[in-house]
Amino acid sequence: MEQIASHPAAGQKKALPGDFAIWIFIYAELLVFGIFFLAYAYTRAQHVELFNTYQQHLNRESGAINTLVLITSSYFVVMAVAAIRRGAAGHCTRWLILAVLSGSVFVWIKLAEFAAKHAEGITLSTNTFYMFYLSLTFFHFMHVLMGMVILSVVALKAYRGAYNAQEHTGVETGASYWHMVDLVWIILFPLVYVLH
Amino acid sequence: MSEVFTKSMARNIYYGGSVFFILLFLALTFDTSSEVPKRDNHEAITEQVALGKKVWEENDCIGCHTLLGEGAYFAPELGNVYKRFGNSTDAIVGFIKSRPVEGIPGRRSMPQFNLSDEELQAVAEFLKYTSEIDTSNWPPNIQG
Amino acid sequence: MKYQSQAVAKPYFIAAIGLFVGQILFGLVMGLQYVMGDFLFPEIPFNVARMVHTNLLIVWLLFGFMGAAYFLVPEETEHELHSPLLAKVLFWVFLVAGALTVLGYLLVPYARLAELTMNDLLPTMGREFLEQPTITKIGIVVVALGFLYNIGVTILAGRKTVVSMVLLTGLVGLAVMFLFSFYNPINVVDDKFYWWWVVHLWVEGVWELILASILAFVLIKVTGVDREVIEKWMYVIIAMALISGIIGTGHHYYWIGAPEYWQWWGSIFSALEPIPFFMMTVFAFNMVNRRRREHPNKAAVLWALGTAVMAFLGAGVWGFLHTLAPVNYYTHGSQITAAHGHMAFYGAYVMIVLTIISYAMPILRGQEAADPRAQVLEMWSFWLMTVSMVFITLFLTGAGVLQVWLQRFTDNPQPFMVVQEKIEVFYWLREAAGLVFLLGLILYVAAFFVKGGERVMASNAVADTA
Amino acid sequence: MDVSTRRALQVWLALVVLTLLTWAVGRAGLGGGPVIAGILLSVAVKGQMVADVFMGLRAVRSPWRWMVSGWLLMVLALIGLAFFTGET
Repeated sequence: MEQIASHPAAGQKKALPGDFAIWIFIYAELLVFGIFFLAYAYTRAQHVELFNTYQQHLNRESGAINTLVLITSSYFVVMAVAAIRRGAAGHCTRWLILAVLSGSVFVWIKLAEFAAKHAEGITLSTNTFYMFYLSLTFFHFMHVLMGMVILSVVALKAYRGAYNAQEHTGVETGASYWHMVDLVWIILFPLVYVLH
Repeated sequence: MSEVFTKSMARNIYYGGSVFFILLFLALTFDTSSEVPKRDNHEAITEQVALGKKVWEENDCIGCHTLLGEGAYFAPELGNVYKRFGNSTDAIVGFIKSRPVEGIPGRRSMPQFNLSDEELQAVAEFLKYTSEIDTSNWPPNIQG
Repeated sequence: MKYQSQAVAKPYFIAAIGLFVGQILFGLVMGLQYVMGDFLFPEIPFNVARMVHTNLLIVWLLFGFMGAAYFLVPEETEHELHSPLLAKVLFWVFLVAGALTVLGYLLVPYARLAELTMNDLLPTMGREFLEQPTITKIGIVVVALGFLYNIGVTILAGRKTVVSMVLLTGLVGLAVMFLFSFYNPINVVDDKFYWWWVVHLWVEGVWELILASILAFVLIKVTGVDREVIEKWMYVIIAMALISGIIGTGHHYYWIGAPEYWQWWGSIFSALEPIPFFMMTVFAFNMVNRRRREHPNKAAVLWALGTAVMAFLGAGVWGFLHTLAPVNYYTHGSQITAAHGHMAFYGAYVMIVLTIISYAMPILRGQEAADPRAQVLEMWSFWLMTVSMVFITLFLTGAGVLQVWLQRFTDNPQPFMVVQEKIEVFYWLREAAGLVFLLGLILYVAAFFVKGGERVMASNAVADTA
Repeated sequence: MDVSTRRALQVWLALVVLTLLTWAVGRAGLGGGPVIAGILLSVAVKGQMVADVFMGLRAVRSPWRWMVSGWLLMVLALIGLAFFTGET
């Protein structure tokens, strides 16, 4: 890994950032979300009226703000990886903490959204649209929590000096996972909140 | 060129992934437990139905029949037998009662269980109760 | 044998094989009852034969798992078993309890057995696969606790390898999930919902951990490939198995009164369940191709590869065939389910136990591998059993497709028994394939009696054991 | 600020702008074929930027990179197909 990074021969492509094991997981997760998205799209095609009606009841603003929050936290994570590649463990830690904090903003907004739906008595069994809306967003929500746990552990390890300019696979691993969570939401938001 | 692929990361994914999906499963189970009462026909559960379930279990009916599609595939589905028998518990009682002790030569036959009248009524009521559970329209037709 | 205490595995393996033979004999009885309805009626009605068939399967697989644990844990931990005596005592307890239970099924009517064992105090009987009297269930828990204690203490005292730790989590999970067999509410929906926590979370959850760890152990031994490589792939495979399998439980919740979103969750996640099995197949062949030594036990290698392939076909492919809710709506509770059940159980769990037996038995008998002639016989039995199981599965699938069509899909659905008669030919063929399976099993047993150096005709050994 | 971090900042800005655009479309209540196609296209661009720059897949050898890009394009194409088969 480091050998490759230090000899970027022209045209030679690199290995995946981070540990390969996380990538197996990432590809599997993308597969699950992909199937879930398509299930949404094709079920919608059979119940266009229903989906269009109830989509209007979603809080589009909180969805949009959450997109911005996730994009921003992904940017923080990019900066954290850049920092540790320079060997700046302190900067890396700080960027990661910022990323986790943005993640918690996402969680907070999302919880408010769930609470509002819960107060209206909306559950997975209310109708097909809400089944998909709640399933997709809750499944993604759990991924955000998981990502925050991962980034927190990485931040703690960075703080304790476990990473340096040569060896920082752990940071890249956590970063790759977090970007995946971001990538999925970038599709989820327009699909469920906007497209009709 | 080869990827970094460590055992410790594989282990983390195994443990992390397991915990993640166990939690998700528990969350869905929690939701299910609050939804099931809307579908499970629990209003129909009486002392008699409870006795019926006991009779059902203590004669191992599931060893030949299916109930809501689960069990053995040797004899007909009974989740909807109440409806198949013309919404009649008497028909169910009559059928169970009339099984020949020595069977039917060359053919499958239900054993004669020598149930009391109370037990017969109870098991029929149990099958009436199961036929009114909301199973999302399963089985596809009355034949089960 | 590197550690003396590994020897306690031997009676477990012998008991497993003995009960396996019983299981197959009762399977043949049931197969005949499918086409000759009055066979052995009313002495052994179908439900009794089925109970014996399925319960023997579970019990002998548990014997196999325990034997496997007693064999591989000392070797992995590099530490003698905590208490060989406890292992021997538990063996007899389990065997006697199992035998008494089966005799109970056969000798008294089931309702009388329920009465004798005081089922009223804590009714748990009469549910598919969990037909054992409550007292037997308690016995299983006691045996499991003693076993886990013995294995757990050994592992804690010695080297902690991935193989032994994953095996331990699988076994603990097995015991924990079994506790749900004591929960038997009157409400049928709740009953079924948690019944699957035993059945599904066993076979598509914790048992897969046991399967993976036994397979990894045998592959490490017979291929000589670096332990690190095998262990990390094992982690990835079982991670995928649990990721898909836990929510995959939902594929049993479509039509039993649970909320309808399970149709989506169950379909999506169980559609992924073939992936870990596919990975396992690729992994097993890869490791064998990269082997660093030629292990003399060719039969064990064959069983290991066979497990990976057949588990993928039976659990993966045949599971996927009917796991999506719109398909399952028509196939649920038909002979297609039976087809899947047969090949999945054989491919995943029967074969992994036979794999470890094949690897361990010669060692327990003081050789590195069985005599080549014995191995040839064993490989014959492998092919006979495996190919006949493929045919059993194909015939049951044929029966199932026709059944689904005639009974559920056409415009004029026909009654169950009418349809059963129309698909009788498939049941005859299945029974014939079953006889070939029995032949394979006889050869399998015979292979243990082929002595090295002297010419013992296989047929003599067959006569001795049959 | 070196090249790669400047690039990340540019991508972040682009993502923010495209997201606000999507939100504005939703707020205006716009729908129908061209709007759906436009939004899906913008999602493809956003997703590819995240994969290439944030995840750093641009420099990664081919099968791993196109598995993500391929996933993105396939999912979006099939979503588009589904939206156009059901009347909008």
